[in-house]
Amino acid sequence: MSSIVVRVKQKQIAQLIAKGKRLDGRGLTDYREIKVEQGVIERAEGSARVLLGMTEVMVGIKIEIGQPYPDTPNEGVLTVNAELVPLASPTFEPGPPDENSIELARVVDRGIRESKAIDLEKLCVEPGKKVFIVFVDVYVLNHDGNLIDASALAAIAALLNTKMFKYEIEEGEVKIKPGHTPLPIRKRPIAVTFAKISDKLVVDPWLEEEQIMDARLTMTTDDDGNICAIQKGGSGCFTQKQVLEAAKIAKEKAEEIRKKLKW
Amino acid sequence: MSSIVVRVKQKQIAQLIAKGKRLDGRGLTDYREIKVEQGVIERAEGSARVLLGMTEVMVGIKIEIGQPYPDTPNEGVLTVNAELVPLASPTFEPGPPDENSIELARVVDRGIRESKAIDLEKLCVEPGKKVFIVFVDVYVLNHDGNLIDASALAAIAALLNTKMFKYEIEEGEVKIKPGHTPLPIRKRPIAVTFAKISDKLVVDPWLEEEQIMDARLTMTTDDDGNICAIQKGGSGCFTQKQVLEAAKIAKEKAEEIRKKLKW
Amino acid sequence: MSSIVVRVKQKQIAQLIAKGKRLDGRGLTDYREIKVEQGVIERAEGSARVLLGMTEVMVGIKIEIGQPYPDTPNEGVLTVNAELVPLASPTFEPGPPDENSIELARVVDRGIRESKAIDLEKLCVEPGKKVFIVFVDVYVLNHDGNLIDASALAAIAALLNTKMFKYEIEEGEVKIKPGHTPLPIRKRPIAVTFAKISDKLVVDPWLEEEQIMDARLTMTTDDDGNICAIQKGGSGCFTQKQVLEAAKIAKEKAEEIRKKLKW
Amino acid sequence: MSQKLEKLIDKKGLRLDGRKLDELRSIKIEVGALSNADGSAYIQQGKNKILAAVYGPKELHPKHLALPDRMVLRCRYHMAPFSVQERKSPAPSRREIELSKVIREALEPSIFIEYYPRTSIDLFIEVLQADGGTRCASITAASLALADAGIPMRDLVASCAAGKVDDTIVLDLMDTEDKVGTADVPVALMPNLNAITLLQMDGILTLEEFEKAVNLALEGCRKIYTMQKETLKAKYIGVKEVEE
Amino acid sequence: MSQKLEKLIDKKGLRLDGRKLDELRSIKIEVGALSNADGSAYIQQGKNKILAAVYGPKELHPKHLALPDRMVLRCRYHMAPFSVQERKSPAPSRREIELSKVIREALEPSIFIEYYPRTSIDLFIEVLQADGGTRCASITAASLALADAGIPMRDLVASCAAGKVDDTIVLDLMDTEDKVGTADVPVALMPNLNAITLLQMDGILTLEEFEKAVNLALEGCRKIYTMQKETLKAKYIGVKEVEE
Amino acid sequence: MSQKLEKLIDKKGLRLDGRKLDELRSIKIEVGALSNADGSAYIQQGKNKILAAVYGPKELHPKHLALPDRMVLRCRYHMAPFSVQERKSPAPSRREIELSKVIREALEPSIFIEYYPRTSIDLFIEVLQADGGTRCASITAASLALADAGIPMRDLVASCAAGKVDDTIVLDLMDTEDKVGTADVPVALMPNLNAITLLQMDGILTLEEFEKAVNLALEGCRKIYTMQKETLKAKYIGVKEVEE
Repeated sequence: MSSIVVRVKQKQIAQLIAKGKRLDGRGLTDYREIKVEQGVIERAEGSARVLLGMTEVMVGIKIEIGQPYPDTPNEGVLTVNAELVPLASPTFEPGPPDENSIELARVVDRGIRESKAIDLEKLCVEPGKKVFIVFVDVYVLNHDGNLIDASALAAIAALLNTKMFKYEIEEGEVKIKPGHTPLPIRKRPIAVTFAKISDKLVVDPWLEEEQIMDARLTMTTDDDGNICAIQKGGSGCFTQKQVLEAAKIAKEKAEEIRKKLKW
Repeated sequence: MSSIVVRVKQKQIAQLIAKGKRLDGRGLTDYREIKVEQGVIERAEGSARVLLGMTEVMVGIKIEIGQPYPDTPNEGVLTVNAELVPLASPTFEPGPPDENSIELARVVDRGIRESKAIDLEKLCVEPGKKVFIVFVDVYVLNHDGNLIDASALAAIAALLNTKMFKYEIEEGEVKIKPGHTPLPIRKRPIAVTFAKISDKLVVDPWLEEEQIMDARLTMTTDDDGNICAIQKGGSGCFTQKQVLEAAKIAKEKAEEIRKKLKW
Repeated sequence: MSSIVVRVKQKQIAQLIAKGKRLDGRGLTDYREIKVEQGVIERAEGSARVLLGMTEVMVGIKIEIGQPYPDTPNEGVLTVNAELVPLASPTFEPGPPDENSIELARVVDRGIRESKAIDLEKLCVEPGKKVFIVFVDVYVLNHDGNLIDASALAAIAALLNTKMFKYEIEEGEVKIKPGHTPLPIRKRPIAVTFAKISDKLVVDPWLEEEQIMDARLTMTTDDDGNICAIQKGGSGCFTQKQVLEAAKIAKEKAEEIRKKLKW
Repeated sequence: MSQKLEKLIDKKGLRLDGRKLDELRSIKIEVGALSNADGSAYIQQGKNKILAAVYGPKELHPKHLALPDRMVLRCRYHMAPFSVQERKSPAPSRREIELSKVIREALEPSIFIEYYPRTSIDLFIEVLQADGGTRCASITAASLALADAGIPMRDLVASCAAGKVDDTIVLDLMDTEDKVGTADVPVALMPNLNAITLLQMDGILTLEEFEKAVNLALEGCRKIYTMQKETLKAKYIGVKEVEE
Repeated sequence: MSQKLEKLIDKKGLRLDGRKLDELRSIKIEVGALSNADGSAYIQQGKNKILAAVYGPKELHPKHLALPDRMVLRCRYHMAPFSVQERKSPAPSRREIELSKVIREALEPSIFIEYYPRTSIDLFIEVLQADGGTRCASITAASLALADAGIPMRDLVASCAAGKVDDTIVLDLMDTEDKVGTADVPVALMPNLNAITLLQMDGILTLEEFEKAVNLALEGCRKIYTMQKETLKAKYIGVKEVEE
Repeated sequence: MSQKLEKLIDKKGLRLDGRKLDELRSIKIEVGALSNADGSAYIQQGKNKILAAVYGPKELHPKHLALPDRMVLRCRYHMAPFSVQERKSPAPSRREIELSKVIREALEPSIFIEYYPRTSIDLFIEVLQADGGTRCASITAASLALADAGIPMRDLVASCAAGKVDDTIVLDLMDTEDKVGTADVPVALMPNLNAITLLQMDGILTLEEFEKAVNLALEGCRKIYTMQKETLKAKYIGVKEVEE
């Protein structure tokens, strides 16, 4: 599209939102259609694919034996990585993770970690020496806005789908045994992201909304309705009132979305 | 040379080849003069220098103690690396290996590995824990075309020249003893590379032939005349007939070249 | 400043030096005011801040347990790193160390290492397995010339200020005990740097002198007046006479500067 | 090509997954799966799951890399960390860099690169699950993605491997056959032009076995070609749901 | 937020360092400490020791990154290897890259970026010693460094965190409280405009606790704002030792 | 400079390899060994085997690095992985980066860099086998490669080290002497101009010992200078086999 057409459309999006409407017909706090498919990659210990409108994210879980962190010798290790793979958007470049993919991974990580979604103590094999490492790899396949919510949802969906191998310790070595047990999951953190446009908060912004938003606010809540992670992004600002309002909406929306997960 | 002179020369090269002739007087399946010098770097466990016309490649072998791969606990490790060092050509840049040097290393590696040239099981020191690692470092010193054949030849020549240190195991530690044994070599894989120019196959292309070739085909054969590695390169294509013809010529040429190696 | 003003000033600096004078009133072998502050970072095992006129360098020392080098199994490890952090100068770029910061770190390292300033044998915990690693991190905070002398001085000042934790070996593991002991320091190497301008040697060049110098010469001497490290830099040259003269001045200057260190 | 041998072909001449010696794995192809890319395709071949996307032709940055008389094709073959048994680091491995090169060189002969001077096409391939023969399946999908992007092409490129398993030449090796077998010969073909655009081999084959393997692989390519054409037809002629 | 709990608040309601629940740590701010930078500031907040420097506005290289209608703000938050208990590698960590982004986005709303099209400002932050709450102290210092560089601004940005320790909401967590506590809410504010420019949270809070924490953090920001203004006044009006 | 002492000089005053205290190792120099480079040289000094090649003068990319009034000399000193006892990673080490800088600065004074504004010369040095004193041998060879490339020069640069071994000052330390000895003073000289272009030292020397070492090293440089000139004469005057 020519840049004039783009600007006219952007103005239209902003004016509609000022009136409480959205170009695609959604209400300000409506999500696009959400599809969650768990168990899409047989070779991974767990996996899920989430469609949020045309935004598509795949998450695969791999589990390995490794060393615990020195300050948590009795706990397994959680590692979240996000790849904005270049086939997902003309704006994604091949290469090492940039600040956007690092922020995405860290926001997803924070939701899982702070809600204590995984019972990491159950992932200890030998205290101080051997624990399970859970690799959560977020793979963005098509970018049409709101990558955080899609990625966080795909991550917890994949974790709920994850099977750990059974093992026994033989002479200090871990021997893998037949059979699997599910990964011990306690909570299902859900991220809900707001864009501020025309001084209003809209939920689940699509790409063209993100391009004109002043700022972004993500609130992650757990099954008990507690907040476990927040991230403000973008070069704008929020009022105190907007922040508190967002927290309430996030809690409600998360409850709805949580129903889409098979446990 | 000015680019017009270059183009005239390139046209001449192509026209001659169409008639079954080459600018430097060789027949289509003739190699340039081949010189092999084994044992040129005293400090390396093995080494060789190969001249293919003006193309010059040095290979040095270093042997270290290290860990085996988990899936081959009883075998030593072969590692091939190629450096297109910038003094060899105005087109080589300093920096980490690019796709050309990686392809070169992997084609050389494949010939040695697939022909089972090295008896890797004899390089096991302590199963699953300690094995010999054989580093094959290909060092291109002057680039005048056909780096693959020169590098593969220098690599096997250096391996044939390699001496391993003797050792004994004392309390789980490897102690080096005086004396050396030769590296256990079973096969001598030889790579033969074809360029397709004017729809003909020419053997051992020099630099100016490479610049006008449609595509490249390398066939590596072992002492028994079996094929152990193939690599097609370049943006052109081959017919089924050309591929089968190349295999036959490669086997014959390899037998001739193999005679240049001291074992 | 415009480039004409700069050039006029540079000419003036050079002409004054030709007459044995300097723009800031110093004599050719005078240092700017030197301030040494030891113990500025409580969280580090040792630290110091040095001001050389407006040049400001901070050095922090961290001590960790790690492996010795295979060829010195009974000695602790000294590691010097220098960061030209971009807030110190408009000419410093973020990114991995460039040749200037590597040279700076290696010249500081050489003075400490070659003078045997640290008794590395006292840093051995378990021969061949566990030793103390001393990290010397040079952090340039404001660049107004002569980074080498400021950095070398801050490094030895920080080492003199360093406290090691006490430990005992329990079942092969290092257990940290309460209390500290000073790092075993035997010598206080001091670097003295000369710039050659108008064929004269000037000591402690400031930034604008460095910009017009032909070459740079650093001589590091120890408490006994022995030379322990030399580094020539820059694209000019020295006569034999200048080199020997510099050595003598460096020894005298180092004695004066050494008095500023608390031991 | 390096593990201890086990029986991969039973007495009836059937393979571990029940296939005959010259039988392809089940293949599912979709074109146009990704909304942002200019062209895209998804392939399942056995348990391989691979996405290919094309962006371009577009102006090339940095400009000094542009060529005055032709387009530049760039290709990145990449495996998802969860696509294989042991987690793969997302940084490109040497294997991925080599495969990016040979895949690019297998596709380039099919494109009229002289039609778009000074431009570039970026081809991105993501292996979401790997099951042996990913390079061939990637080429098959990538060629469709190029067609989906409307790039003018001489022919589609279809790709398939043959190999040696239990002393027998078989078609389209899956993961276990690839690892336990003794030779693998990936081939790519422009069937209408009878032009081989990819040929690699590792393992050990006599000249006769090699000839047999190449011929079998070429047959496989021709079967895959038929599927490629049907997929395109289904999208562009049958369904007519195109136009944005 | 993950270590075993110990008692961080005593019976009198005082914290480990003797502070009341809503009390800031002692803060010392200096402006213009570095001679080469166009603007600079140094902050001590508890044992945090942080330098911020501004270079620019200046022409942006490479030029294709320049924007026709606004300035580009770039920000690097970096920790000295000796600033923390275990030596930190000087290469930027993922945490440092994220914080560089959120700090930049906390300061950008305060700058009239449209005044200097096609230029850039580089903001460099070096944490010399870390004691909890470094991102907030960095924003406080960086905003002063921007003012010191003469960059036209809507308002200063003041930043402070609140959090939950021993089931109590407290202001301005120091290192131990940050590690042992159960929630941390860093906030940045342009006090004159009542605009929140940074908001993050990790830990677990009910909606009510969250509201309380935000309000307490905003109060902290307003106190820090007063100190920022006094520091600038002392340099530019009181002392009058300016002009080079 | 850090290993336990053993006897390196025997009662007759001869060294491990039979040399006298002020004797150079045997040196073999070849000029023009590489066909692609604009100039090249190969040196064997003891067991050192080193190649140097020069490309240029040529246009400098990227252009903003070009200087309006002079040429830019770039230098890469690099060791082959097999050149030393323990395999060296091919990535440049900190030592190689420092030596690239000091070698460049040892050669730059010899070149009329103002003759070729806006251009660059690339100097590549590859150590194929290392035996102590590689930086000096590299400078000796590189200066010849520059001459071979026809670069206008004030003088050749000859380089040699002296050092302290068994309490004695000796010339041109080989590997073992370098490692076991207690000081090493590499020097480079433009003999016709009496200009020292490289001076480094590590170890421990009194001022008197230092003076002695510098003088001995300078003598060594002058001897090497004679060999350099003979090599050039042999190629360009004696043999006359030039012209392509």
